[in-house]
Amino acid sequence: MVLISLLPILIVILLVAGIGTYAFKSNKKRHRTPKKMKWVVGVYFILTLVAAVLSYTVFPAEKTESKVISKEKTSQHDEAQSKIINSAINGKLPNLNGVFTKKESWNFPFNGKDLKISNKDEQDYYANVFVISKPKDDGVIEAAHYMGKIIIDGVDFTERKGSPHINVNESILRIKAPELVDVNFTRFSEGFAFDQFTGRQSMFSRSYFSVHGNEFILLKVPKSVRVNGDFNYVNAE
Amino acid sequence: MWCVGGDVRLILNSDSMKPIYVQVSEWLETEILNENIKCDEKVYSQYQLAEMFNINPATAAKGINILADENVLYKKRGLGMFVATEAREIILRKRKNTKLRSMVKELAKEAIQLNVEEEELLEMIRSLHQQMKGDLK
Amino acid sequence: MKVVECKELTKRYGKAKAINNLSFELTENKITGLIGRNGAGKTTLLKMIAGYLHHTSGDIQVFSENPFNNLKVSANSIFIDNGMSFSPSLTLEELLETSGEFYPNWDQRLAKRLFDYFSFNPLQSHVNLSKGMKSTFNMIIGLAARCPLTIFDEPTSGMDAGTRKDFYRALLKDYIAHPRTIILSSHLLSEVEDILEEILLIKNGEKLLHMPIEILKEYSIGISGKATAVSEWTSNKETIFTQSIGVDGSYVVIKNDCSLRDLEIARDIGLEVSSVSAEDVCTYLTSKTKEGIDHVFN
Amino acid sequence: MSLTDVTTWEITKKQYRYKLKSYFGVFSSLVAIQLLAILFSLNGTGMSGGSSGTFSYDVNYYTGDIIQVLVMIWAFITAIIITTKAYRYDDYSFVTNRLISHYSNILFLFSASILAGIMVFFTGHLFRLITILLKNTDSIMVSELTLLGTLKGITASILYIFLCASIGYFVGILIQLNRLFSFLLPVLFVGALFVDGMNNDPTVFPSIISFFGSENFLFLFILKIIMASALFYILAISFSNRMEVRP
Repeated sequence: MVLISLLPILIVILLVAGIGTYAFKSNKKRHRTPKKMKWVVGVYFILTLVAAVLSYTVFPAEKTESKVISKEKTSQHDEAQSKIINSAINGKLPNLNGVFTKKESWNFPFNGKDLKISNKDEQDYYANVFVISKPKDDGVIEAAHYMGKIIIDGVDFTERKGSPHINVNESILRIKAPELVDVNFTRFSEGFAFDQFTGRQSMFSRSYFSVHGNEFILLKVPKSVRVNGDFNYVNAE
Repeated sequence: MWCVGGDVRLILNSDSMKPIYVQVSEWLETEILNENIKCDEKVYSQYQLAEMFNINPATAAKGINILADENVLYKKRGLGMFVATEAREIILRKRKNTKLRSMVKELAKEAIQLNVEEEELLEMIRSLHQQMKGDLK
Repeated sequence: MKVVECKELTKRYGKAKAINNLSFELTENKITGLIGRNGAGKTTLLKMIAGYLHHTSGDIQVFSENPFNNLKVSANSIFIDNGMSFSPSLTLEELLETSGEFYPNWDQRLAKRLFDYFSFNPLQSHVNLSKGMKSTFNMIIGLAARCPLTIFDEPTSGMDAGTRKDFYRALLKDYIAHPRTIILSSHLLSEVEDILEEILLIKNGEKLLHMPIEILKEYSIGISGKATAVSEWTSNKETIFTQSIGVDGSYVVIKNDCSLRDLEIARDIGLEVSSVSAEDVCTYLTSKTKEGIDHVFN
Repeated sequence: MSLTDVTTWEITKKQYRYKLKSYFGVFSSLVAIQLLAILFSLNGTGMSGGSSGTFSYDVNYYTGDIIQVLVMIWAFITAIIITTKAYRYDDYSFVTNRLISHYSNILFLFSASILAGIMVFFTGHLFRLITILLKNTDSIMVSELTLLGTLKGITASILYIFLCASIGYFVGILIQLNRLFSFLLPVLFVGALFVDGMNNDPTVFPSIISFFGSENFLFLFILKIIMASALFYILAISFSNRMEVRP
């Protein structure tokens, strides 16, 4: 095992040693004018300079300057989200404290007595539904979509993901999956020496971490409405 | 007789058995005899001679010193070496006593080896001497 | 003032002694020729003087300091040989400029004029030069640096005859204008003897002689004639070299410590007395046996 | 005869300036290494994906890690190379001594590290540009650094490179002292890796790496690097003080 894992390293070392020795030492022997050597190095240096300027200006990539979320922060988010969800499942909706943010809300006039929640979806979309019984009958179902942070490898994608579609038709509240979001991105880093002092992952603890973001739908229903389907009753604290 | 200037270096034959400083001093003597350097005139410095003959200045100095020891040259402090008034006489005397004498000795020796009689030798010398005297004039 | 002073200097490589118990002094502003055969230890000695190598025992002082790893010695001396290493990243012109930065007495004008005289291409790299051109370039640096101690180790190797002559002439002229201590090593004495003041002859790392070159020329005399007569006459003298000529002739080189009377006796018994060139003296002194290469064929 | 008096620092500066020019070849190999690193990096260092309900994501990761690591190896090799005969004797053609030679080498390696570190940053951008042109993704995430973050990152990058250079310099001097080390050191290194990883729980190497890598305070990090590289240089200097020139 050790041998196999060392082999590529050794091969690279040998390769570099070979090239380094050849490219440098051959200058001693081969007939080459000193001027040419200076040209090669000079041209390369200018090329990289131009490349640096271009990569800063002409290709304005999605820059995530100082938005990179550390691993610690990410797992804090993860824990906070799970804690709230778990608590809610047990019947208590704690203070959201910014862990979840309301992405969208709806108001549906409703005069029926029974409400069926249908969150069956062909796209395999599932969101927790929490229901709070309002103290009075005001004939309005208030629905809200809350989302926790989606962090993939330190980048916040919460904004990318949309809310589900919710509508109330007769006595059925349907939850339809939001549009599919497919994020395909390329990530650059200057290298471990640059990561070491900028609060990014250091070279040895680099792991691809992410929080996929929990979400839930909070329904506030009039006092007399009976709800059935897949949901939890909660009391807000 | 000597081709001064131009290619002076050719004059000194380093293959010849005479040490170079002797050759230098002989060259200076000849310069004095030919009156290229006159009485109370400054002679070449050791550095000039070294450059002329492509030799070490110390060797050139030795050549000068031989002449100084023989009173052909005298030293003026801080100015260099000058030709003495009686330089020509000294040189002529020396050449007669040493150079000519040793040449004659060689001549006699060769004559004996070749079985040339005294009269015959003298005759040869006489005729050649007169012929060359005429040529030189 | 003594520039180089060695006392019982020894340099050992394993068991072999490259330099063995060598003692000598070089005084200021002289051109000294370090002469010896291949492998005599010339380069080892020069590198010790330049501070490149350390000695095994004895003592070596350059400018009254131990030269090894010594900044003062390095700043005031220059060691020129054909192993000088120059970066290929610099052009010849840049190398001259760099030398100028390091050596305070550097004469850029002289360097540039020599550079042009030997028609170097300023944009060329040192690695691309031929052996002779390398030697010539190194020589320019050695001359223009005008270091108080200038060491040339076999400076003319690879140079053509014309360039050699030019080099020795340039060396002499610059030396006359700016006297300094110069050590010149060579295995060819005839080429350098005229410009030398002193000669240091070594063999197997040991000093054979160290004397003014003019004295060396009178150091020995050659005697030739009938073998019996020669051997009889030279029996009580220090012979340096013997060679048989023809059937019963022989040529013997002896140390010149005989009186004029002795020599006249030699002449009278039919021996021929000749002087021996410095080059020949050195060859004889440094040869493996007194008979020279003939020994192999006897 | 008037002898010149020179100071160590004065000559060190001159040697340093000379080396900047004469060792220029190292930068051409740096270019080669960086292009190679870009090639290796194009594959990306990882991918992750997932979905929850109506949200799915795919992430491709690209980092400059390979560029950084290869340049560190380059620094290591370069430092070894400048201790070899072909380069070690360049400075002895002019005024120097052992200490000045070391000082100017260290200064050179430091400057080379600075330049290499800056080039790592720029090459990262070249690499990014190439990837953007080659890749078809709907969004490119660049976790852009603040100016301070950039400066800190470049500093750290430079220091890592310099640390590798100092290790290489030390190793190079050992090899120059005795050729045997060129065989012994890799064997020892790989052997140590094996022994350390024998029980599938390596401790020594990860702790050495995390000694530097897990240090999040730049000041302490700088201190650690300086101490470590100073140690290697001091060892190299003291080991080589009796070494001869062109023996």
